[in-house]
Amino acid sequence: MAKKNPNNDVPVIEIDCVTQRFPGVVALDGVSLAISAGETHAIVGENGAGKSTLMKILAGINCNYQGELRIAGCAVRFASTRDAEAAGVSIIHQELNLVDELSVAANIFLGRELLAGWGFLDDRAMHDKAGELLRTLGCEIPPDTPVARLRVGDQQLVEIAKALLLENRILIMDEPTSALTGVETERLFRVIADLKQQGVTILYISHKMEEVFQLADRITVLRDGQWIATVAPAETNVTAVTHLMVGREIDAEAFAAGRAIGEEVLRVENLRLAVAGSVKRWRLADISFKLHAGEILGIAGLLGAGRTELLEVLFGMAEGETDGEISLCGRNVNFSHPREALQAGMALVAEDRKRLGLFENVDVGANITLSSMEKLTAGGFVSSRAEQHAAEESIAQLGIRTSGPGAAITELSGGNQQKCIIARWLRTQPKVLLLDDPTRGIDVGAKAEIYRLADELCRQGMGIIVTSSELPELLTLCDRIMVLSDGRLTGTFSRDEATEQNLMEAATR
Amino acid sequence: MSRNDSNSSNFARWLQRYGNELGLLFAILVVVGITAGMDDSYRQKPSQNAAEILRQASLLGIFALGAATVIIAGGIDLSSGSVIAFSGAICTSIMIALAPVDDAGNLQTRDLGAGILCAAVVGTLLVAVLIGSFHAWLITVIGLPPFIATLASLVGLRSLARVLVQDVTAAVTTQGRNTQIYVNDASFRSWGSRWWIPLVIFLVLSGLMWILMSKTVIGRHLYALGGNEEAAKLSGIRTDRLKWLAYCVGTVTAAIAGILYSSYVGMSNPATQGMGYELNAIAAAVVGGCSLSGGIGTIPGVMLGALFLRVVIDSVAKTVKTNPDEFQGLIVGALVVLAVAFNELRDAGALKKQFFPGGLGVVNIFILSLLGGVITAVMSSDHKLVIGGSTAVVILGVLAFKKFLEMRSRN
Amino acid sequence: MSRNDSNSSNFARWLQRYGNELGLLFAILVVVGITAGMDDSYRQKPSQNAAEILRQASLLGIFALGAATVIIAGGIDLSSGSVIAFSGAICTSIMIALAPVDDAGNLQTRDLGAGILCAAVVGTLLVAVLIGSFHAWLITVIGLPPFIATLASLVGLRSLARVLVQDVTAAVTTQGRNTQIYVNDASFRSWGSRWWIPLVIFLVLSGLMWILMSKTVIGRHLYALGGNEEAAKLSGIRTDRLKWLAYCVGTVTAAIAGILYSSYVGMSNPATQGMGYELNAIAAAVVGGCSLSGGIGTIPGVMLGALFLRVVIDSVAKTVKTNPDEFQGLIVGALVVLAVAFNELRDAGALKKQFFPGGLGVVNIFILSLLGGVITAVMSSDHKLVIGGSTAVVILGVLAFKKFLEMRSRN
Amino acid sequence: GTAEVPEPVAKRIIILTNGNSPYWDAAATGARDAAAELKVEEAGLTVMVDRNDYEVEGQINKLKQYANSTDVAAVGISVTDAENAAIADELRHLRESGIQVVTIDSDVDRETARDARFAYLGTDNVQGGRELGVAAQGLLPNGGEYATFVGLKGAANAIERIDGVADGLGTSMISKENMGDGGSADTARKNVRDALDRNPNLNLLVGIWSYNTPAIVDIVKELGIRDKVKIVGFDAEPPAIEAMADGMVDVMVVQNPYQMGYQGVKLLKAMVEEDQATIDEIVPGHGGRDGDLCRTGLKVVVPDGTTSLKREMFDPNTEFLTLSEFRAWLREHGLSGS
Ligand SMILES: Nc1ncnc2c1ncn2[C@@H]1O[C@H](COP(=O)(O)OP(=O)(O)OP(=O)(O)O)[C@@H](O)[C@H]1O
Ligand SMILES: Nc1ncnc2c1ncn2[C@@H]1O[C@H](COP(=O)(O)OP(=O)(O)OP(=O)(O)O)[C@@H](O)[C@H]1O
Ligand SMILES: [Mg+2]
Ligand SMILES: [Mg+2]
Repeated sequence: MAKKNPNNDVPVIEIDCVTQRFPGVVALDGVSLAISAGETHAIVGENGAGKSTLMKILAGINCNYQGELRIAGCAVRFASTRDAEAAGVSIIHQELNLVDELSVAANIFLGRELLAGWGFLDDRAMHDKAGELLRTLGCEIPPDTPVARLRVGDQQLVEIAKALLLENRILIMDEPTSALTGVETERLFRVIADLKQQGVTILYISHKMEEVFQLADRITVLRDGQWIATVAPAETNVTAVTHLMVGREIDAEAFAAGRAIGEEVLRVENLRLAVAGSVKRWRLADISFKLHAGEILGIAGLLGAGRTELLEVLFGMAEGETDGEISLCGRNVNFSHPREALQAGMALVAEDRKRLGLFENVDVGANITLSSMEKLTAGGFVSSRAEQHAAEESIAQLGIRTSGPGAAITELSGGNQQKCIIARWLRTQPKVLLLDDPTRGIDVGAKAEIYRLADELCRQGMGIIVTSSELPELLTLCDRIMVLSDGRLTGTFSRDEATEQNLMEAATR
Repeated sequence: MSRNDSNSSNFARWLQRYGNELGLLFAILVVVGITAGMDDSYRQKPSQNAAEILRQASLLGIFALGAATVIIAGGIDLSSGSVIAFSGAICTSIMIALAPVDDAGNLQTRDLGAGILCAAVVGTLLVAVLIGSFHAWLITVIGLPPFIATLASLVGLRSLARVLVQDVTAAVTTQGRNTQIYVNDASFRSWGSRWWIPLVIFLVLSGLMWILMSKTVIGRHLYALGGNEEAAKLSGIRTDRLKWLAYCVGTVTAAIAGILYSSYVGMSNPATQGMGYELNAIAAAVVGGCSLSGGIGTIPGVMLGALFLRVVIDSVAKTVKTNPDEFQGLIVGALVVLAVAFNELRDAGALKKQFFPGGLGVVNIFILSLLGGVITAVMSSDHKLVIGGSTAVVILGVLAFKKFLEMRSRN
Repeated sequence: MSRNDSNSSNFARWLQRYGNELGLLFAILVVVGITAGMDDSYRQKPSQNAAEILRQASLLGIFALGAATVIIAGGIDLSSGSVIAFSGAICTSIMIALAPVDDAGNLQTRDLGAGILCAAVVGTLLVAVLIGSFHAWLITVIGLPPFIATLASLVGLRSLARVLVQDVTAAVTTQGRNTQIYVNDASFRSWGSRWWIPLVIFLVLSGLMWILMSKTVIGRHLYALGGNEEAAKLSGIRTDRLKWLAYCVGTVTAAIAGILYSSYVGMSNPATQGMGYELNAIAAAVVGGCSLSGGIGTIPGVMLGALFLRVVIDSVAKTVKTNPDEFQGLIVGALVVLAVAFNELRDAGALKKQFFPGGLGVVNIFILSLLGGVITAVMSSDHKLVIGGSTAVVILGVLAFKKFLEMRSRN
Repeated sequence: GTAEVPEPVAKRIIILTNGNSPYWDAAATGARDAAAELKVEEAGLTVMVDRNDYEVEGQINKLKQYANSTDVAAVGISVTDAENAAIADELRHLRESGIQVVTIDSDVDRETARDARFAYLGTDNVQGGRELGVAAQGLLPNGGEYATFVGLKGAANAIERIDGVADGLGTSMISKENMGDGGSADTARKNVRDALDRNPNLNLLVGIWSYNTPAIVDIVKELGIRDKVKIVGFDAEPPAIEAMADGMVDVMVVQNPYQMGYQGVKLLKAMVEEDQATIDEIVPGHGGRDGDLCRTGLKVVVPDGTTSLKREMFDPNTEFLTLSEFRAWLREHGLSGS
């Protein structure tokens, strides 16, 4: 591992007046920052604040920027990721960047394969080394498994292992925990502590404030591509930092107060789901619960507990064979296609926004109106006036920040993209709204807005099921919380009973 | 934002949105202009030439529309050339099967009557729907990649058409097995030969497709399907049915083109008819702005793409006075590359772009010079070596200078 | 986990991993077995038939390797048919340009000598490298989709070859412009005609490609590039250079095949040589297990894929006694679909799968019955209608029953 | 090349051939020689050889293209499909718009479309086929089985030649196979191999298109069955000529594409210039029965030395040449094949 930097006075990274422009956006606007050796430095900011862009410059991915970069006092200008790696910078990307077809070991060593000479691969050595590395992360997956067969959390661990392999003295982590829950996160933190011990400089990006305050020596806040402040966690608090991030107060109101629970809208009895090719017969086993109008039901659980599958089964998307009874508003249903679910008054905001939600080839308006097109037709033809009107209405209703329905969806920040997708479903006027990890990778400000939106919808009489990897989120938002563990229902807690403690306990049961 | 500002940005957006169509229109005008300058037949027989180009562009455009629909929906249809041959065979087979027989026992295809013609067309289109449904089934239910499912049709259908034609002629005519079917009915013959009939069919189809793709829910859903299939399914879109529709549009338009081609040549000749046309249709769609990764493309773009290709081919025939057929591929290939490259580079700050980075760049400076030299050499009638050589040297000099500029701007 | 358990799971993993290759091997044996049963030529002249099939499979396999490399790297190469024609033209052009002239002023291509042959081969392969580099440049620097860049080559190169051949013959021979170039040199002629020469070249190339793809860093990176280009780039892999390599492998293998094809027929005839072969190569690669979305495929799979296609074609020629050339496409198309479908369904719990869901399913029950009926009808020599009709009815019955079972299991 | 000074555009005489082969290269040479020798340039004309690929549609498109050009004076065309009414219509249309039309090598259907062209220059394909059949019959008096190999089975000349061969052979030989290769030289070889494999008793192999004969020779050589089969074919590709010299080909029936090209240009030039004397020289009996046909001659070429074939077996209008005589003729016209 890297040696402790003997000269602690020269900052190991100096970012001097860096500006990055993209067509139509200034992603970074004269940002200057100095990071000292061995420090764990958190960078926070809203979606689109420019955090990832700054990190990509440091990692040699973005090369066309203005300004200067100094590593350990020497000016550098990385032309590729290789240059950055050679200078001792490695990065864990925000998005998963793995090759599905290759094995875990091959992915970890991608671009830096161990050779037995003459360009021939030394697969055995890579296999062994990869296994070792994964064990330090507390992960038991065999290194020759194809990555495609791993769950998202394990894939994230592979991504982390890939960055650790280089044993560089600067490590950038861009939202490494967005796909991890409790146990894995804790293991990762232990690894981070180890690295810190060895003097590795860590740049840590996260939207989860507890993590930031737990890990960071200093916190830098970016807003709209500008440097706002660098603070020490001891001298500030979460509210102050969020204020710096969004430029206004985020009130942590207790949402559930005064919601009136209505009649039952959804009842699930003995629901089971078989998975083809799985060792276990049932992926979900004997799940029964009810949902009422005006109620928010949370689902907690570890990665792979089956939360996504449960929502998918309800929405008629299950791959495998299902068994059990689902009744919606007193009517027995068994959806075989999301279309049927939609028509019956159900809506699902899926967890992987980019893969399962966005249509990057069409504009914001079309993204919003897609699922409710039928309502916007006159005589069989789409009325562009009605369409425009509907999109504008949704934009206003949800406070989506965009130049208008004609804007490209890719111009929007993650949180606003998420709101567009929620808007799409709200336009179908569902009775039951399923939100699968709706705040993943979304900044605190946008999160709060989504909470408020859910609360509002709930008050209007909608039944909502929400999953989340963050327990505090469920605790503030939900009337009741169900816990899944390995496809089984291991507990249901009312708002008053639920604590992080007993939820965790049920999740690992 | 001021009113004015939003107006000008609206205009910019409009330009951005229809940039491809405008670029194609401009390119078509340039090609026509150059051709008119180099050869006087456009000036002396404008209507005759226009009619012929429009007829040809319409024939290509009809099944390019189908190819574009499939491409926009995120698939690809390689079968159209064979569907053209197959539908021609089916259409003429139905005609001779129903045709009256004269006293000598010979088939009379001179005057078939509306009933038989109608039956033939309807039968052919029905068969096309079946083929499209089969593609959709292979792709959505069996899970074959569209490339393979339609490739199998490409090789299989032509073969089936060849065998069928022989069996049908053996069964129906007195002369026994034949590899071709002739139909001489005058009104059938007129469909593909009168220039305005394909044109009207093309315009009507284009209009319908334009309404379908941009004014109806189905069109919206097709774009969504091509853009992100999984998300489309999750958004409550019946993606399987949409694919069914798209592949049927692909085969039905090809079948219409097949009927018209058969009518044009007065027969069905499945061994060679429509051979390789699938690539023309795909090229027209892509030149017209469709992206092969799906979700992008417009009907007017495809119309102009087809027109552009035919104008270029006609221009080659007009301006290259020796062996135009041999030069055609070269020029069409070069222009397709230029059209699509222009489209790609339009957005991407073309002027600042590095065209010759690294070793690949150096090699390609030589390739482009060589190519330029060879092409001018083969196109000139005398002193081939001198002309080709000097062209190559000039191009080499210009590109090397560009590379020098690029390298300097790097530092 | 017990020792035993891990052994058996190792075996399962092995089966899973080589399932495609084993399936193909099995399919090849079945086809050979059936052919041997239906026709006695395999039993009476085994070595002769084996030699011919191996020669043909090797010729196809050589450029299928290139097609597969490009496909594994996430691209597609449509140019190989034209590269075959072009390289044949270049190779024979070099030969006649260097060939001695006899007293009467005629070219002597009967005995060219090793020097000229060497120069021709090296020159051709160099040109192929240039073509591949040009593709790579169009794709990586200009940003064209691979489909378009190589499609342009497909139409352009053949045309260029046709013009070049005429200019070269006009310049070199006394007879003036010619559309073909004949080369009679005995050792040149032997390269493609002796069955073992293509075979040895194929095996050596396969060996090299196998080592490259599965044992070296470059191969690993090619798979990564095809699997996830973005991830490969972010891992510091120089994806542009890899594409350069892949497209050059594509064109160089096609050029080797082109030289061998020209040698086999003793001439270059660019107008028709290698026409449509690009699709054969892609089909061989896909049947061999390559995925058109990239990142998946093995060299042994491609070898077996090419062998499978040739065995099937040979079997058609052996077992279909009348007009086998016309049936070939039909049977090849059907078998490609079956092979790829089998591969798709192998993993996906095929038995439980719904084959005829919804309306599309019902329509396709009819299509399959109709298709079965038509195919048996055209393949039988007498009572076509009766045989075809009854087959259709039987298939309809079976499939309807299957549909019934499926519907029952749903409820 | 393009010229800067606008000069009066030379009107084109177009010879539209079919496909790529030495056969058509010889026709092109004939046309060019005629252009040079008859000084067409001085008459404000220029000769262009265009090529079609046996596609009916392609041929119609080309004819339409000529009709829409302003610089086409005359067209000599090898008709892809005699029975096709669309081609005949298009030819009539050309004539109506003042463009001179003759057919070469392959004529339109003389029953229905004689008016579509002024005259026909070439050989009767049925007649050629018959001569080849007669020759084969002479080689194999005891009969047997034969196979024919061709590019496109539907092409007019293919059908006529194959019919002619069957006619010439009479009843003693049975046709076992007729295989098409779509113009691909290596498929042509595969077809020969497959036919021999399926029919071990074949003793006559007939090449219908020019490249089919070399393909037959290659496979027969490889299988070493020359003693069992006779090889005959149409036209004389250079490899076929060499193969005959090597004793691998028994008979070639050779048309005279050079003359078709030469006479075609000569006749068309005369028609454009309304030079009745030359027209009469080429088609003396025009107006009378079959007066619009100009026979360009048929050659039966046999190997030097012993052959069982005799001059008297053939039509008196057919030339009977040994290989060396034939080669001398080729050399005289600067041709490599015919
Ligand atoms: N390659 C690019 N091209 C165009 N715009 C870009 C590009 N990369 C980033 N942007 C834009 O730059 C801005 C900053 O993006 P960046 O990814 O750095 O945000 P972030 O702070 O990491 O947000 P998040 O928390 O959502 O990850 C955004 O407006 C984004 O749309
Ligand atoms: N034991 C298992 N057997 C088979 N497949 C599994 C198993 N565990 C997980 N998977 C698959 O892995 C995929 C990813 O699971 P994922 O981690 O998203 O589960 P989850 O409970 O929805 O978790 P979360 O919603 O927190 O991400 C699922 O689609 C599931 O099919
Ligand atoms: Mg980010
Ligand atoms: Mg999930």
